[in-house]
Amino acid sequence: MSKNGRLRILAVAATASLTLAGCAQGGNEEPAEGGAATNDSAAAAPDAPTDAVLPAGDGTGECEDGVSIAYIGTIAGQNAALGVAILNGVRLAVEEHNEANAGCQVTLKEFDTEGSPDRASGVVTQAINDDSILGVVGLPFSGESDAAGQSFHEAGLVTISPSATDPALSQNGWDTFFRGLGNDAQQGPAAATFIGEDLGAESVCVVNDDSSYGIGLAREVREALGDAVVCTEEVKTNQREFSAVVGTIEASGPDAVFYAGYYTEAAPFAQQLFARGLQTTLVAPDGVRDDQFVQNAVGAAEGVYLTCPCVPADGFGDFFDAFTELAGTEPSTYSAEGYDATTVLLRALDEGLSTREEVLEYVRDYDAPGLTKHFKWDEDGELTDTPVWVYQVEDGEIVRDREIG
Amino acid sequence: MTTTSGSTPEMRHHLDDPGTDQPGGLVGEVARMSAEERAEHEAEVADVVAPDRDIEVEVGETLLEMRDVTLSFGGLVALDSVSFSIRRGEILGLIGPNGAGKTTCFNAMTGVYRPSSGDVLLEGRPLGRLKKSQITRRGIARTFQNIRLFGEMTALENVVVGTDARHRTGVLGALLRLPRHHREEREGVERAMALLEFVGIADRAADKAKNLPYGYQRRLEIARALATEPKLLCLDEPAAGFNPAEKEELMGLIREIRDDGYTVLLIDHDMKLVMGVTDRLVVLEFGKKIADGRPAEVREDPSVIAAYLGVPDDDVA
Amino acid sequence: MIGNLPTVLAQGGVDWISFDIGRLVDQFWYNTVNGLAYGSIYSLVAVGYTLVYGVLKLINFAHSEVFIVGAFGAYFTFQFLGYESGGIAQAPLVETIVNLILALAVAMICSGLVALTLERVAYRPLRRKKAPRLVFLITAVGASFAIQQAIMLWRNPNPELAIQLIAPRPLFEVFGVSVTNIQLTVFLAALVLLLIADSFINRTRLGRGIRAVAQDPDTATLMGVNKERVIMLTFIIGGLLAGAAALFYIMQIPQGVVYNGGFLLGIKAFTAAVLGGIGNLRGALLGGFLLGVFENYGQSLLGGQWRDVVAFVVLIVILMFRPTGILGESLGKARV
Amino acid sequence: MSAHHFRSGTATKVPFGQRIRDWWNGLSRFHQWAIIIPVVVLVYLMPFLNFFPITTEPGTDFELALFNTARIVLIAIGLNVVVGQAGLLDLGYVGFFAIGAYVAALMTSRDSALYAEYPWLLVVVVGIAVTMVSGVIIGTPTLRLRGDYLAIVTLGFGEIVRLLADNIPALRGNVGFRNLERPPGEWSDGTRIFTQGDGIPWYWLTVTAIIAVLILVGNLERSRVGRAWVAIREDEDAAEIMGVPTFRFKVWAFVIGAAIGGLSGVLYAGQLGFVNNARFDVVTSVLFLAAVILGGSGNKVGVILGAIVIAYTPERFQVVSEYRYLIFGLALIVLMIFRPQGLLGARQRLLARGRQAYKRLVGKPEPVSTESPMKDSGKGTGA
Repeated sequence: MSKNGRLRILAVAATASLTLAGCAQGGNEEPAEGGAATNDSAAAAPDAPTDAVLPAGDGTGECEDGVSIAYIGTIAGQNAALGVAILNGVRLAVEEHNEANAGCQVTLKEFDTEGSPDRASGVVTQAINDDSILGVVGLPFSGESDAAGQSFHEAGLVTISPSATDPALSQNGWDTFFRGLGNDAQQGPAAATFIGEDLGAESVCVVNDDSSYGIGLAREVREALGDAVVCTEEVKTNQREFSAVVGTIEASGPDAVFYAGYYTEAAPFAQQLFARGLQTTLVAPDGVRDDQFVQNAVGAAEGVYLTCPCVPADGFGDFFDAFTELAGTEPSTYSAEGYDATTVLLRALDEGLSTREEVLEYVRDYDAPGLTKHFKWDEDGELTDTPVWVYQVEDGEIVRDREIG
Repeated sequence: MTTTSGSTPEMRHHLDDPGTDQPGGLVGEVARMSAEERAEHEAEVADVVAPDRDIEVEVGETLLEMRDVTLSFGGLVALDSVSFSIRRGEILGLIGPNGAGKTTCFNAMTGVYRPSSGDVLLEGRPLGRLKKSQITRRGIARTFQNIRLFGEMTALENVVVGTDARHRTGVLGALLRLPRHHREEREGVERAMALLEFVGIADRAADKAKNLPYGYQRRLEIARALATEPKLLCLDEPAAGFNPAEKEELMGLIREIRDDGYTVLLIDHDMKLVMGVTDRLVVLEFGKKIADGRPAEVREDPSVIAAYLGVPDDDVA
Repeated sequence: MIGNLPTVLAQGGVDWISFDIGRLVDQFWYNTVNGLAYGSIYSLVAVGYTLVYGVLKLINFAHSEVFIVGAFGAYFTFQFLGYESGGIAQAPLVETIVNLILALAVAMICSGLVALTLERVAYRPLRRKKAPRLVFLITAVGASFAIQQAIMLWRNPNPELAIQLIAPRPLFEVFGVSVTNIQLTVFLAALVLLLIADSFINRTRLGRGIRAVAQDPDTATLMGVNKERVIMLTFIIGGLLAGAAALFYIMQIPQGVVYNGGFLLGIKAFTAAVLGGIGNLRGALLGGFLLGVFENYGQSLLGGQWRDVVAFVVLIVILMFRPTGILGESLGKARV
Repeated sequence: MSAHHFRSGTATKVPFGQRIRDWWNGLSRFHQWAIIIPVVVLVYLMPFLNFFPITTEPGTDFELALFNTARIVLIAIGLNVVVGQAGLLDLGYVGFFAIGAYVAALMTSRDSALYAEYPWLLVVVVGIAVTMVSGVIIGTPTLRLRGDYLAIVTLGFGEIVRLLADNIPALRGNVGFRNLERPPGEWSDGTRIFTQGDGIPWYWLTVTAIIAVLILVGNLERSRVGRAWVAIREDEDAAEIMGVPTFRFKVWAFVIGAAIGGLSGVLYAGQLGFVNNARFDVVTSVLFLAAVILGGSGNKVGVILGAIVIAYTPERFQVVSEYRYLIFGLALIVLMIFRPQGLLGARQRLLARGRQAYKRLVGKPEPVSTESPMKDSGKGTGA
């Protein structure tokens, strides 16, 4: 293996510490002893709240014909795996809803932004010009959300993002923006605390890509880490050769590296980082938390920690099974968040609401638990209940480690 | 008095027929004119072609001077301290065996090559480091050994490009169609049309240059060069590929050009043509000048005979 | 208002570009080692540009796609041999080497075939028609585009999942910089291939034909050199080397198997060819290594984000001030 | 005007395009206007012809599709000056488009440090001016090169423009500028005329810009400037020797092309309301080039048609949209092999005064020469 001593110890310890059943059901394992670097234990996955509002509702939804909601986000473009994981959650929600509510058949319209901000503007215009769309799940990435937010605001079309984490998004005065998860002002400091306290790292290199998301998250992490930051580097979207960045990191010899970006670049970065035998621990955020990262980093992903304001879905029995059946894969990053966000919009339609204004109003006053957390937004569109988890790659699987914020 | 006057009056159509290289062909209305009208028309044409023709030209005053011009490429000396001068109003022939440096000499005059040492002076002023286009505007125009027309442009436009060398409309003037643009366009087109008629190819003015027969293309090059209103017209083997009859006509044309007040420098392999039309000859061999004088004198010069020994008069295909 | 402009520029001046000479010095050997390993790929690809340019005076813009098809060829060979993405294969050394050679052969054949097809389909008809050179370039751009898009539609816009046969491992240190097994393999293999190509061109009859056509096509034809065959040969040699480069590339960067993965690399290889003197095989070799190294020095000096800018600036500066490159143009004069 | 005017006595078949042209040339000025004006009116009314065979809905919003098509047409006209007229193969044209877009972003987005409430027209003027200056900056060093080398160097410059946008923090890289200001004006009910969602005003604005540009570029083409460009395209050395200051006119071609690209960039940025570094890559440059080559480099009508094919087809036929780059790539190859002059070849007519002079002398109207294959402007290699 290409791993250095320290990582291997981490990995071995963590492997030993967890009873690994590929897709642990029920999720009430015994908290086991942690490894060399930390003494924490892998936390149990939460169960679905018993009072969680589900897409099916009570089956009495009534609405006009032809109403629709939209998923707008990457489907086939950059970092498509992240988008598809969400989209499948959305599809599942709409399917379950339409099955249960004969009186309200909602159409799901899917728009591909290819994950790029410049593409998003045009696509969003298309969606806005489609009058049948009363609510939007999306956009998944911070950059595209940033680019398109004003248009939604002007059109009065409500959006619930299942994954965009840039804190600045809610500070633009867009009254149509709602975030279905914690932002990087929570993830960043949580990750920093994890790196500093749980991993005990005293020196950290922070690397970010050139997206809004990467830049914003790296800033949060750097601020929270303070003096522990020994080097900062920037990489580019689609970059594949990282020898200079790796050289700088090697020269600084940090205990840990935090990579703020998406998995497309993170995979070759991780591979090249460890290729020369560098001894450090890599921590990456939600944008990297995908099986594609693990596969593409060819072995270098092993032992990498992944922070994410997403809740492990393995405890949500029914959802887990239904999703696996529909998508052919297990729920991944933000699948459950996408499902929850869709639920909120479907509830609004079930009420018979038929204008964008009414749906917007409904979402603003929404106050009910979902699978992942309780959904009630403040005036900025931020949730109050925002869990952050850390996961780790073990034996090629992304496994929940503990809740960190 | 255009060369067209002698040719058949039949209508020429726009059939590409490279076989008929016969120059001339008076067309349309001109053909139907009475003798009087025709003379008047031709006088008009001549006026436009050579506006200065009535000015008394002092033949003998030096127009262009090559002063110790040396040109070498790497180690190869193409011109070795060549000096001669061209006098206003004459037809000077530049001859020499293949590789003697005739075209190089041309290129040195027109700024294609810069002399390694020595000067080229036009009206007493050295050309120095002027750009090719600036030299043209100072008054030297040329044709090319291997015809280089703007193939996709019509014959007329080719000539108008030449007249543009004297125009001063800038991009802004053209963009906004300022009065100068209109005036220059009108003058340019009229002059170009007159020049085409002068060289005898006006009937093909609207054809693309590349579609013209070979003989027409040669004439078009001359018209284009004349359009720049040169003081000195340099013709680089203008008769290459011509049959004797065509050469005869060309000689007539060259004389006419001279009579209209232009000074002509002529390169050709064809001794008969050169001897027949030039007032004076300069002979080059291996980059050196070996003779300079009237054709009759040069013909007798032993070094010239030696240089040309075994070289037939018309060795050019 | 515009009043902000000076502030913005001044702030920008401090901010967006800075020269970190300390880092350049610190990482000098690190960059040299990495630059040589990566530059050997540039060298191999550059040969294709150089040979075709030497013989046809044509920039084969689609050569980058010749390269990327080779990468896909190697990748699917890995798959065919039963390697899976994600992990690092644990096959015995001998088996791994045999498989790598197999992949090398497939990659070279794939690239060679694409290069040959390109010549036949896109360039030969134009040559027959004696088309102007600009037309060749537009065709080349079109071909490059079409191949890229065909691959994208066939696969998808995202990179193939990485497969790695050999795990990178530091072998030894030079000047305090560790050299990995992959870097050493790639560097040596590329060097060997380039030497073979060089001696082929200089020593064999066919190679002399290439040189003769490059120097003076008309005379060469008169002397009995079959020009069409020489042209075919140059495309094949260029293609084969690009295929080899493709395998070496995905050994270093397994995530690089993606439809547009050749574009930037192709431009850089072309820059390398121009840098060394286009039309000159040894120039391509030298240019590739130099560009690989310069690029790394540049990014150490200015920061990682300037890497590609460095390459483009090198290209422009060379074309403008010394268009014949370091070793001068012309394949014919390449014999030293 | 009957057939005997152009091919006397021969039975050669007259191509359809040729017949159209001859018919057109035979019309009087008055009749030509009588046709042009209704066509222009029809073009302006396009947004209301939103029905079956023409419409792009439900796939794409029809008005926006029209705007995008018009935008590409404008770009193609600009690039045609450089490639078609002057014969300079520019693979970095997207750089000028990008500069125009960035000027608009820097001046009208609140994300920019230079933001202020500029009149929108000023943004257009500044955008054009800045791209023209950058045209000079990029053109002066590069235009000494010819042919292939010029193409590669312009490609390099185009990429550098994009990478600078990436690397200079003030240009915000991938993050980009949001909420660009739009042209002023309100409908009678108080809503803004120019919004992101409504393509009609944008389309009208662009069509107006196209007409203005066509007139101005046409003026240039029918002047000594246009002649100089064609002469340079045909034989640069001969042009120089005939007294054409070739370098100056090449830079001018570059600058005028740049100005039009910049104008298009400003319009694009305004409609989209967002600018980042993503859409300014070589792929886009090649797409623009495809528009010019496809229609017929050097022929304005052809270039407009080419741009419409490039921009409208993928919006109209969603099936095509996925395959468009592939199709255009293949089309470039096939076209160069079988019809290097493009769908419509460049046509060459005598100048207006030349026609009169010719008619006076020869006694019949001029025949029109057609079919211009791309000419080689790359005989020499280096500088």
